[in-house]
Amino acid sequence: MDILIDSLLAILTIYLAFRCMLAPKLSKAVFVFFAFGLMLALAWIRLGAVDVAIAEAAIASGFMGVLMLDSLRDFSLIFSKNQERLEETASKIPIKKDSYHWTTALALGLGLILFLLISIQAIWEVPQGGGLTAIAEANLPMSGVEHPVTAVLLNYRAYDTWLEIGVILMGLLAIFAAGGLKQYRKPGLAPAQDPLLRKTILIFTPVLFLFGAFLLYFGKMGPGGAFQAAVLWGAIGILLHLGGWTVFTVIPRRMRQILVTIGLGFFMILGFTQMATGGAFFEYPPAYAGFLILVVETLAAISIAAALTAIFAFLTK
Amino acid sequence: MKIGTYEIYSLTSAILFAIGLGGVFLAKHFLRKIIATIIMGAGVFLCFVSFAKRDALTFADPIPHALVITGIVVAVTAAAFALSLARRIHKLTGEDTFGNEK
Amino acid sequence: MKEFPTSALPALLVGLPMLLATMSLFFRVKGRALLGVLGSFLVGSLAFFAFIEVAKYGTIIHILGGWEPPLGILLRIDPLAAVFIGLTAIIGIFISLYSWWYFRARIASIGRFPLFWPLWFFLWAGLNGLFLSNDLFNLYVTIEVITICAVALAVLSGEAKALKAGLRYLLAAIIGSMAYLFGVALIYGSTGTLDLNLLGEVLKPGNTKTFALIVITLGLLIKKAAFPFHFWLPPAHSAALAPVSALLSALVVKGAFYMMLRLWTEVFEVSLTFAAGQLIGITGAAAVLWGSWQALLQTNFKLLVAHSSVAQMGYLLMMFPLLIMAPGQDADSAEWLAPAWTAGIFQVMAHAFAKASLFLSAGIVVMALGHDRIESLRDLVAWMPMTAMAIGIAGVSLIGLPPSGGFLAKWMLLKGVFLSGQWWWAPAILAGSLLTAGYVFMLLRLAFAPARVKDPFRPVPKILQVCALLLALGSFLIVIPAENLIQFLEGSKSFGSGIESIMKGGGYGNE
Amino acid sequence: METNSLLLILILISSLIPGILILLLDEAQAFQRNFLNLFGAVAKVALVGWVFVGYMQGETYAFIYGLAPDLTFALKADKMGLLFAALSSVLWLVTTLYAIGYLKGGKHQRRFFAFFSLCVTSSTGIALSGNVVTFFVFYEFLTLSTYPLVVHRGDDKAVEAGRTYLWYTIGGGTVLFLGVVALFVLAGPIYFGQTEIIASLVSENTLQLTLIFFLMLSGLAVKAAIFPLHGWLPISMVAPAPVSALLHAVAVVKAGAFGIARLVYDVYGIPTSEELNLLTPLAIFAGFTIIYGSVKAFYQDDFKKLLAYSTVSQLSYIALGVAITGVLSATGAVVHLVHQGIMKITMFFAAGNVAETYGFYRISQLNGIGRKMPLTMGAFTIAAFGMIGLPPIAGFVSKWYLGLGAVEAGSYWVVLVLLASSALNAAYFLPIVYRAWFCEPDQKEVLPKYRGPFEAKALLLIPVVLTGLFSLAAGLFAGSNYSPLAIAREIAEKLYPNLP
Amino acid sequence: MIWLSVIILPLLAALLTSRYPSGRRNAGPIFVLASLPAVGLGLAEVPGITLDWFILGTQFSLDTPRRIILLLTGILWASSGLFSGTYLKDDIRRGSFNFYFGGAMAGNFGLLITEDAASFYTFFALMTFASYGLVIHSQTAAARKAAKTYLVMAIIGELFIISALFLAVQSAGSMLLSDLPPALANASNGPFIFLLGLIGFGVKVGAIPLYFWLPLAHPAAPVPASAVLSGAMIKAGLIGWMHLAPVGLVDWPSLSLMMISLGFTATLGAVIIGLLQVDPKTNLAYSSISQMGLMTAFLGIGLYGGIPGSLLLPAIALYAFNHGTAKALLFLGTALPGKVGGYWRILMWLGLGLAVLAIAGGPLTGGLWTKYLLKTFLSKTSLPGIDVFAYLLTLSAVTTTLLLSRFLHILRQVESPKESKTPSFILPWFFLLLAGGWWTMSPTLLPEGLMYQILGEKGMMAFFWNPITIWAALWPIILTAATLVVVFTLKSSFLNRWIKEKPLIPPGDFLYVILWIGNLFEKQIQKVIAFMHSFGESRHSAEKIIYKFIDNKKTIQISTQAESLLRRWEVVGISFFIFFVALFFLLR
Repeated sequence: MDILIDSLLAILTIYLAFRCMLAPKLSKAVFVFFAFGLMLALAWIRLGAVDVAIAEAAIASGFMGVLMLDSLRDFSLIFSKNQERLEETASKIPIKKDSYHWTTALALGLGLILFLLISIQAIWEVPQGGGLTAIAEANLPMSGVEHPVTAVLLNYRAYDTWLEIGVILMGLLAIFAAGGLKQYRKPGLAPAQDPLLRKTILIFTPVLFLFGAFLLYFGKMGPGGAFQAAVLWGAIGILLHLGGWTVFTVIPRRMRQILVTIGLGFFMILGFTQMATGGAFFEYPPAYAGFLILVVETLAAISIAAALTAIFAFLTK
Repeated sequence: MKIGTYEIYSLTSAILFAIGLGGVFLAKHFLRKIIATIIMGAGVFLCFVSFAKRDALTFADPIPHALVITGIVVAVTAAAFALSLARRIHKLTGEDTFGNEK
Repeated sequence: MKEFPTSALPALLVGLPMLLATMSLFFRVKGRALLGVLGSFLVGSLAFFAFIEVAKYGTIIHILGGWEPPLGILLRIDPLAAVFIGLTAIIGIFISLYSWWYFRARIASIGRFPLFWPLWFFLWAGLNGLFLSNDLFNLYVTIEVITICAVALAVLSGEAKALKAGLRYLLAAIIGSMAYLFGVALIYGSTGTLDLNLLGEVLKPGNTKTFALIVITLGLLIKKAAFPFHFWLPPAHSAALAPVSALLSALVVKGAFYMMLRLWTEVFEVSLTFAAGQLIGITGAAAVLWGSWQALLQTNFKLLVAHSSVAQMGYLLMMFPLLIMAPGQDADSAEWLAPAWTAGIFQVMAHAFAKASLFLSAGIVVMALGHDRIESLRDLVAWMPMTAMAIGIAGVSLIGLPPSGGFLAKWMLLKGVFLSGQWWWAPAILAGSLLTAGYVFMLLRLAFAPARVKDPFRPVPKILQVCALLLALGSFLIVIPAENLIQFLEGSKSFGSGIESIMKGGGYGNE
Repeated sequence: METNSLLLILILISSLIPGILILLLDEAQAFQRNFLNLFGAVAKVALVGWVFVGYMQGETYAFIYGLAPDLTFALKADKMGLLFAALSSVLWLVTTLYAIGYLKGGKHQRRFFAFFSLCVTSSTGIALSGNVVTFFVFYEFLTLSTYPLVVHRGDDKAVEAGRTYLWYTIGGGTVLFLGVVALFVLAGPIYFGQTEIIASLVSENTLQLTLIFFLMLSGLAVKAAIFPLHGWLPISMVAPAPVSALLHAVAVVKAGAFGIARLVYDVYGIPTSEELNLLTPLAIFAGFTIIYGSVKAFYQDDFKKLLAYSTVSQLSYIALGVAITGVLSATGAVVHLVHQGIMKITMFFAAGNVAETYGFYRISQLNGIGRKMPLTMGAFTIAAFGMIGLPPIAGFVSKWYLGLGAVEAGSYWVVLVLLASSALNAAYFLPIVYRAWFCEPDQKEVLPKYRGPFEAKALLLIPVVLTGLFSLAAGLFAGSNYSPLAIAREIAEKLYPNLP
Repeated sequence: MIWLSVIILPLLAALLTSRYPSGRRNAGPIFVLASLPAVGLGLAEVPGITLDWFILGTQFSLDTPRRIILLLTGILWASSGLFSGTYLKDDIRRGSFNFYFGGAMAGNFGLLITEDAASFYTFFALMTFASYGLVIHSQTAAARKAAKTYLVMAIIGELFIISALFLAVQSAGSMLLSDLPPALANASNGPFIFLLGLIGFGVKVGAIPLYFWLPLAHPAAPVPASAVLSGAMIKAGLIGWMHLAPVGLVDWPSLSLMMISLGFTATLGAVIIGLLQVDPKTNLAYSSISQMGLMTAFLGIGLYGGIPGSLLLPAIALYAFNHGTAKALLFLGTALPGKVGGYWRILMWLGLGLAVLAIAGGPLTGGLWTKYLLKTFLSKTSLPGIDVFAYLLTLSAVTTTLLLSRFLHILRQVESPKESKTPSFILPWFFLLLAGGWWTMSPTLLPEGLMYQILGEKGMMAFFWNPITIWAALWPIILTAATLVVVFTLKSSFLNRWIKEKPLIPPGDFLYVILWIGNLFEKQIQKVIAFMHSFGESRHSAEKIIYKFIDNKKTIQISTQAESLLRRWEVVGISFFIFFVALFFLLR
C-alpha cells in the first residue's frame, strides 16, 4: 500500500515537474508549479519530514508561488496593464523560434538521459552511511530542545542557520539592488480594493499570527520552528499588503531596519557574547540553551517575516 | 531487491534533478528557467530526505532535514532574487529570454 | 581528532564582516562608506592577525557551538586558508578605499549605491566563511552567500545590461550550486558525515562517490567559469561597477577554485584518475587559449579584462593534472608537487592583485571617458600616467613577465610541467602568455598613441589612481616574500601533497 | 649585508632610484630631473669602476636572495659582466647628456628619463646577474622598460613599431622562458660558470640539452637581432635618437648578444657546446645575418634605418665570435661587444645631431654636411671606418681577432663572411662619408635650426665627439692593459684554460 | 720618441695646416718639418722600440730595404709638401688638401717603420684612405670617377691584404712581420697566402691586372699629390710584398714565373698604352706601372730560390728609390712648363732630361747602377729562360726611353709663359733634383754584401767610369733617341700628328673591359642582391603573419560567432553533458 501511494505520489510529482517545463502557456506552468509544490510537500510527509513539508509548502511553494503568480502579471499579456508598451517592444524584438535545432535537442536529450541513468545508478548504489541519527540523539539532551531537527538547526549546526538568516537578509538587499533602491523609497498607497478581501485579511491576521507563534514554540518539541513561523508571519504582511495596507510605509525606517536585522543581529551578538565568555561561537550555556534558542528563533522569525514581506512588497509594488 | 519508500523517492529525486537540469538549459523564458532551478533543488532535497528516511533509527535522521530546510530557504531566496532580476529586465527592455548579449 | 589550538579568530573572521554589514544597514550613505572603510581595515587587521597566529602556532580550529564533527561544524585556518583570507583582506582594503572615493566621485552622475557596503561585507563574510569552512554543506551555504552577494553587487548599477548579465550569472551559479549539493547529498547518504577531514578518511571508492565527484566538480567548474562554462563571466564582470568587477574577478571566482582544490586534494583523493586530471588540464588550457584570444578581440576595456579572467582562471585548472600521480608514480617522490602548488597559489594571488587593479583602472577610465571603448584610451599615458602605469604593471603580471607574481606562478607551473614529464602543457602556457601580451600591449599601445580628440579625459581623483597602482604593484611585491610564504604554506596539510590515482579494475561497485 | 654585496645592489639602485624618483617628479622640474639623472649616471660609473678595480685586485662580489625554493636572485661580478656593465654605465652617462640636449623642450621628458634609467638598470642587471633566472628577469624587464621609449614619440608610426617590437621581444622572451625553465628542471639552479653541471648531463640528455640550447638561443637571438628574428630592430628606429643610440646600439641588442655569450660560455661551456654540435648552426645563422644585414643596409636611404640594419649585421659578429671556438674568436666576440657599442652609438648620435640641427633624415640629403658639421661627421666617419674594420679604430681590433680566430678554428668561410661584410659595410658607409665631405651641398641651402657657437647644441656635440674619440682610442690603445681588448683577452683566456 | 714623432708630426701638421689659416699659409715648411724625423730615421740607424699599448702592440724598427724606402718617402713628402705650399696657395680647398696630405703622409711613414702586422695594416689603411682625399681634391667629374675607382680598388686590396694577414699571422703565431716570411715558407698554404697578399698589395703597386685605377687616380690628384702617389705611396705596396715574400727561403716556381711574366708584361705593355696618352701625368702613371712591373719581376725571381732576401730586397728598394725620386721629379715637373719662363726653363728641361735618364737607366745616373745591381741577380738564379729576361730588361730601357720621350714631347707642347718669371715652387723641385738617385750610392744605406755584389773589389768610381757599363746603358737610349730623331726629321708631321686631343686608349684601359663584363652580368648580380634585399620584405616576416591573422576581419568574425555560440544555454548544456560523460568514463 505504501509503495502504491509513494509510487503514485512520485509519478505525479514527476509529471507535474514535466508539465512545469513543457506547459505551453507560462501561466499554466506557474499553476502547475503550485501543484508541484503541494505534491512535494506530501512527499516530505511521506518521508517523515514534517518540518520540511511545512517549509516547502510555506516557502518554496507558497511564498515562491505567490511571487511567481505576481510576476506573471508582468510577463503575460493577459495581466499586463500597459499592453501598448509591450506590444511596441514586442514588435521591436524579432520573434524567436521556440524550438531548437533537432541536433541540439537530440544531443541535449541524449546527454540528459545518460546523466539520468548514471545518476540513478549512483543513487541506487549509495552505500549505507548510517547517518548521524545516533549521535544527534545522544546529544539531544544537551541541546536544550527536544525536537532533533530544531536541535540541529539551532544548536548543532547553528552556524549554518545563522548564515541562512543572513542569506535572507542578503536576498532582500539583493532584490533592492536589482530594482534600484529609489523606487522603494516612494511607495504609492494602493487604492482600496475589494472590501470582502480586506475583511477576510483582517480576520486571518491574528489567526496566522497565533498559528505562527504556536509553530515557533512547538518547534522545540516537534515539527515547526523559526522558518515555518516566519513564513506564516510573513504571510500576514503579504496579505496586508495585498489588502492595500502597505505595512512598510507605516513602520518607520529605523524600525524596519531593526525588524529586518534583529534575527541575524541577535544571533550574532549572542554568539559573540558566548565567545567572550570563553565558549565557542554559538555555544549556548546548557542551562539557558532552551530559552536562548527560543529567543533566537522568535527574533529570527520576526526578521524573516519582515524580510519576506519586504521582498513581496518591493516586488509587487 | 526491496522497493520501499526510500527507493522510490530517491529515484524520483534523480529524475527531478534531471528534469530541472534539462529545463534550465532548454527553457527559454526566464520564469521557466527559474522554476527549473527550483525543481533541480527539489530533486536534491528529496535525495537528502530519502537518505534520512533510510537511515532512520528511532526517528529519521534530523541532519538532512535541517540541511534541507536551510537549503530550501537559501534556494528560494536565490530564486526570488532571480525572479526580481527577471522582472526588472522585462520591465526595462521587454525581453523575457536570454539573447546574445555580450 | 588531533588537538589543535583553538581560538576565536575563525569565528571572528566570519562574524565581524557580518556584523559590520548588518550595522551598516543602520547608517546613511556617508556613514556607511566611512564604516566600510574603517571596517575593511578592521577585518583586514584581523586577517593579518590570524595570519600571524597561524604562522606561529600552525592550524587554528574553532569548533562551532562546541559540537565536534561530524555533528557540528568546524572552522579551521590552516596556512592555505590563511593565505586566501589574507589575500582577500588586502584586496578588500584596497577596493574599499577605492570604492569610497569612487562612489563619492560619481555622486553627480549616477548615485552612491548605498547597498554596496552591506553587500560587500556580506560577501567578505561569505568568502572568509568559505575559506574557513571544513564542512561540505556549510561550503554550500557560504558559496550561496557569495553568489547572492556577488550577483547583487554585479547588478548594482541597475542597467539592463548588468541585470541580464546578473541573471545569467545567478542562474549559472544556481545550477552549479545545485549540482554541487546533489553530490553532497550522495556523499552524506553514503558516509553519514559532512566534515572534510572525516570524509577523507571514510570515503571509499565506488560508483556513488564517482558520481558525486563528477557533479561536484562540474558544479564548481560552472561557478569557476572554466572553459565551456565561462558563458556567464564576461558579461557579468564587465557590466558591473568597477570596484564590484574587481571584487568578482579578484576574489569571488577564487572561492570556487579554493573549494575544488580542497575537495580534490583532501576528500576525493582516492577516486581520481590521471585521465580525469588531464581532462581538467585540457579545460584549463582551452580556457587560457580561448579566453586570451577572445580578450584580444574585444573592443571594450572591461570586456577585455573579463575575458582575461577566463584565461587566467584556466591557468589555475592546469595545476590539477600535475597533482594527480599517474599510475606507477609515487606521490612521496614526486618533486613537482610543490612547484605545482606554488604555481596555483601564486597564480591566485597575482591574478587577484592584477585583475583588481585592471578593473579599478577600467573604472577610472570609465569615469574619465564615460565609456570604456579601447579605442578611446588613446593618449592615456599623457593624461593619466598613473593609471596607464597601473594597467601596464598589472598587465605585465598577467603576462607573467618577471619579476611579477604571475611570473613566479608560470615559472613554477612550467617547472612542474617539466618535472612531471607532462610537457604537453608547456605550449599552452606559453601561448597564453603571448596572447596575454597581445591584449595587454594592445591597451598600452593605444595608451601611447596620439589622441584624436582634444582633452580626451575628464579629471579623476588621484587617490583612485593610486589605489589601482598600488594593487598593480602588489602583484609584483608578492614575489619578495615568496620563499617565506611557501615555507608557511608547507604547514598546510594539503599543500605539496598529491593525489595518487587508482586504476580501478573491471566493473565498479561498492566492493 | 657586507659591503661587497651592497655595492652590486648599489650599482643597480643608482639608476633604479633616479628612475622612480623622476617618475614622481613634475614634468616641469627639469633641473631636478637632470640632476637626478646625471647624479645616478655618475654614481653608476663610479660604482662600476670601484667594483671593477676591486675585482681586478681579487675581491669577490656576490649577492644572493632566495625568492622561492631554488629560485634565487643572484648578482655576481665577473669580468665579462663588469665589462658589459662598464660599457652600459659609461655610455649611459654620455647618452644622458645627449638626451638632455636632444629632448630639451620636448614632451613627456619625465617618462622618457624615468624609463631610460630603468632600462639601464636592467641592462646592468643583465650584466651582473649571477644565474640564469636573474638574467632572465632582467632580460624581460629590459623589454618592458624599453617599450615606452620606443613609442616615445607617440605617433601612430611609433606605436605600430612598438607593437612589432613587443611581438618580437615578448615572443622571444617566452621561448627563452621555456628554455630557462626546462634547463632549470633538468639541471637545477645554474649559476653562471657552473658549466660542469651541464657537462655531467650531456651523455644522458643529449636531445633535451640540444633542444634547450636552441630554445634559449632563439629567445636571445631576438634581441641580438639574428636573422630571421631581426625584424623589430629597423622598425623601432622611430624612437628618438638617444633611444636608438643607447638601446639599439647598446642595451637591448647587447643584452641578446651578451646572453648568447653567457649561454655558450658560462652555462653550457665550450666543450659541451662543441660536443653537442651546437655552435655550427649558430655560426651559420650569424654569418648569414652579417651578410643579410649589410645587404639590407645598402638599400636604405633613411639614415637611422641604415644604421639599424648595420646593427643587425654587426651584432652577429659577436654571435659569430662566440660560435667559433678558440681564444682569439672569443676575444673578438667579447671585445666587439664593447666596440660595436661605442661605434654604433657614435653613429646614432651623429644621425641624431644631423636630424636635430638640420632636419635631415635621409642619406640623400647629406650632401656637404661634413663641411657644416665637421665634428659630428668626423666622429661619424671614424665610427664608419671602424665599422668597415679599418684600423686603427675599434672595429678593426674586433674584426682582427675574429678573423684570426676563424683562421685558427679553420673556418675559412667565416673569413670570407667577414671580408664580404667589410666590403658591404664600405659600400654603404662610404657613400655617406663621401656625400658628407666631398659633395657640394644641394641647391637649396637649408639653414640650421640651431644657432650658436658650435655646429650643434653643445650637449649634442660633446657626446658624439666623446664616443667618437672612445672608438678611436679603443682601437688605438687596444694593446694597453686597461683597454677593452685586454680585458676581453683575459676573459677569453680564462675560457680556454688549457691553451697556452 | 723619434719613432712616434715620425707619425705624430705629420698628423699634427695635417691638423695645423687644415684648421688654422696661419698653418695653411705656412703649409710648405710645416710639411717639411713633419717629414724630417722620417728622413732622419732613413739616414741614421736608430734602435727599434716596442709600444705594447699602441694598437695591438706595436713595434717600430727598420730594416735595410725599408730604411731605403723611408728615406725616399721622407724626401718625397718633404719636397712635395714644400711644393704644395706654394703651388696650391690659391686653392680654395687648400685646407682639406693639407689634411689628407698630412694623413697620407703619416700613414706612409707609419707603414714603413712598423714591424707588426696590425700597425702596418693600420698605417697602410690610413695612407690609402687619406689619399682618397688627394685624388678627389679637384672634385671634377674625372676626379670623382678616378676617386671612385681608386676607392673600390683600394677596398678590394684591403680585403685581400687583411685576409692574407689573418692567414699569415695565424700560421706564424706572431704579429711580427719579420716572422711572416719564414712562416709562409713552412706553411702548406704559404703560396696561397702570398697570392692573397700579392693581389692585395698588387692593387697599390699597380700590378697587372689590378693597375687600371692608377692611370686614373694619379693624374687626377694635384701635382704634389701625384708626385707622392707615384713616387712614394706606390712603393708601400712593394713593401707589403716584401713583408710577405719569403725570398730566398722557398722555391715556388709557378708563383715566381707568374710574377715575372706579369711584371714584364706590365713593363712593356704599359709603355704601349702610355704612348697613346695625351696627358703628361697619365703618361707618367703608365710609366710607373711599367717600372713597378720591373720590380715585380725581380721579386718574382727571388721567390724561385737561391737568392738571399737580405740582398735582393735592398736592391729592389734601391731601384725603387731611384724610380721614386725621378718619377716625383717628373710629376712635379708637369706643373712647370706652363709657369717657368726665361733661363729657368733651360734648367728645367735639363732636370727633366736627367730624370728621364735616371729612369731609363742612363749612364752616370742612379738608374744605371740600380738596374745593374738587379741585373747581377739574374746570374745567380737558376730560373729557366733567364736569358730572355736579360734581353727584356734591355728592351725595357728602350721602351722606357720611348715612353718618357713622349712625355717630354707632350710637355714641350705646353705654351711657355710670356714673361720670364718663375714660381717659387721650382725650388723644392730643384731640391728634389739634387736629392735624386745618386743618394742610392750612399754606403751607409747598404748592407755590406750588396756593395760587394755589384762592385766587387773595385770602387764606386770604377763602376761608373767603366766604359762597358756606360755603353751597355747608353746604347738603348741612344738607339731610341736616334730613332726618334730619325722619325722626327724624316717625317716630322708624323710625331706632330700623333694623337693630341684624345687618347687612343682611354686611361684605365682595363677598367672598361671590366665594366663591360660587369654590364653583361649586371642584371644577374642585381637580381641576386635584390633577392637578398627583398628577402625580408616579400616574404611575410614573423610579425606580419601574426598581424595578418589577428587583424583579419574574418578571424574576428568567426571567433566572435564561436564565442556567442558558447554563450547559448543549450550549448552550455551540451558541454555540461559532454563533460559529464567524459569525466564519467575517465574516472572509472
